[in-house]
Amino acid sequence: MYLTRSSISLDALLAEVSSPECGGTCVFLGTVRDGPEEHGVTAIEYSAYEEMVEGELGRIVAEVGERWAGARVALRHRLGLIPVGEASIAIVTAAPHRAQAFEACRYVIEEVKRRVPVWKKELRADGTEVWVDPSGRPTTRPAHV
Amino acid sequence: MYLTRSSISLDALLAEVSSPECGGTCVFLGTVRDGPEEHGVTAIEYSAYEEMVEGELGRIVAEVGERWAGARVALRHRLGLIPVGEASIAIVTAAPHRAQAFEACRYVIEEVKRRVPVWKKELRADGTEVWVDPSGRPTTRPAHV
Amino acid sequence: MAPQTPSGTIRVRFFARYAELVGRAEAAVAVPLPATVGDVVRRVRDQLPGAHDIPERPLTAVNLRHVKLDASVRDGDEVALLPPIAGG
Amino acid sequence: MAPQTPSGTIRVRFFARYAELVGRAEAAVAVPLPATVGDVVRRVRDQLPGAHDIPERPLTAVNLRHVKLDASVRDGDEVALLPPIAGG
Repeated sequence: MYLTRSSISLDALLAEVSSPECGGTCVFLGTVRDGPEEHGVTAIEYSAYEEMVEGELGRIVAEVGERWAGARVALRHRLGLIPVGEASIAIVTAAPHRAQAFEACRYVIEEVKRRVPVWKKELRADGTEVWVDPSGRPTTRPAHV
Repeated sequence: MYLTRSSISLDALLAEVSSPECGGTCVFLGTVRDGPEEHGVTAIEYSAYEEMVEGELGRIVAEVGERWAGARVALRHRLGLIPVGEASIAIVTAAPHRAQAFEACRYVIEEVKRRVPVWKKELRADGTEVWVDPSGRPTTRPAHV
Repeated sequence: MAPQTPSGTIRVRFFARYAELVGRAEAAVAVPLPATVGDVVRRVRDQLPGAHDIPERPLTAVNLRHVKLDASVRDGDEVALLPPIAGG
Repeated sequence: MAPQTPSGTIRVRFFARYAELVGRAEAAVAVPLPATVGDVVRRVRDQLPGAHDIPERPLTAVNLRHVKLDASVRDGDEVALLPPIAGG
């Protein structure tokens, strides 16, 4: 079960991958942002094709095991309403050496962004709601091909 | 103060870099390892040229700020006797976007390994103590040039 | 007499903005077989109110895996129309 | 009469394995000036018991910064002899 509707516990994920043979651990946390590129975002509503997310994340985790021998992975993706500053995703990779841990962690987040069917709608301080497209730009109108 | 002789609190470091403008956070944890390349390591004794460590880490942190605009860094290096499985170093970087966070985190650990005067002595289950050289191989004899 | 064309029923699922456009999360769509995912998308866009604003070539999945539009579908398959992915 | 050569006193610090070799953490070393870090290292290796097992060209720092052996030293400087770095 990679999906949750609660706050993500990083400590629990770290414990999942901990091993005396792993000297390097890398973490990626994606958090809801309200920066200059946003426009008064107060929270993001995350939704997903949940059954497919579980399958796709399982395949990504298996790929890490094939590409980086000895690497261990734990991750959670949060759904529902997530306030600014809280994590929507946490990925933890541990490996005998640091290069493997970094590469595996980066691989997981890049594949998540590419393949895992999750969507987000920005809730803004002015009351508007906007679907976010992968480049980070909002799409208020249908994107005709 | 980047050096500590106590367990490193990852939560405290995460809080140091947390910002609504940062959507990506990357963590590296280096932990004491007892893997197949080691020989029954029970702990590692870390020592340092402490005044120089503080200066060198401060310079590395400043370099991150110059190379990745908007990136934030927090880190601790632990000294003293550290048991297998516990962290000797924790680095947290946060940035508006994930690529910056990953690159900054990797930069810090690589520079630490290259420039920061810290040494470690492996304590083994058989009672022997061995200085570790940077390639990870023990040096029991002086390394004549 | 020509043999009757076999027909399949596809469960089509909509997510995020596409679900808002059609005002529903799923639909049962009948297609003559053999058929591709592209055929299913065309039926959906032609027949379902609001669905014409879904792109002609959306991301699609069959039975929980990403596929291209030329992938074939069988009776009982689940086809999902996926807006641009924005997770993580 | 030739002018007397000025002399400087350098605080030399030893760490980790090097400190074990010389059995101490620091020493005061007098060198004729001008002098380089390499001159200080040579004095240390020649004069201090156990120091000959320190490499001829160790990593060195002056006043808390990495330097090469041709860096100059001044009276009162702190020169550190650093075994191969193994932190992180």
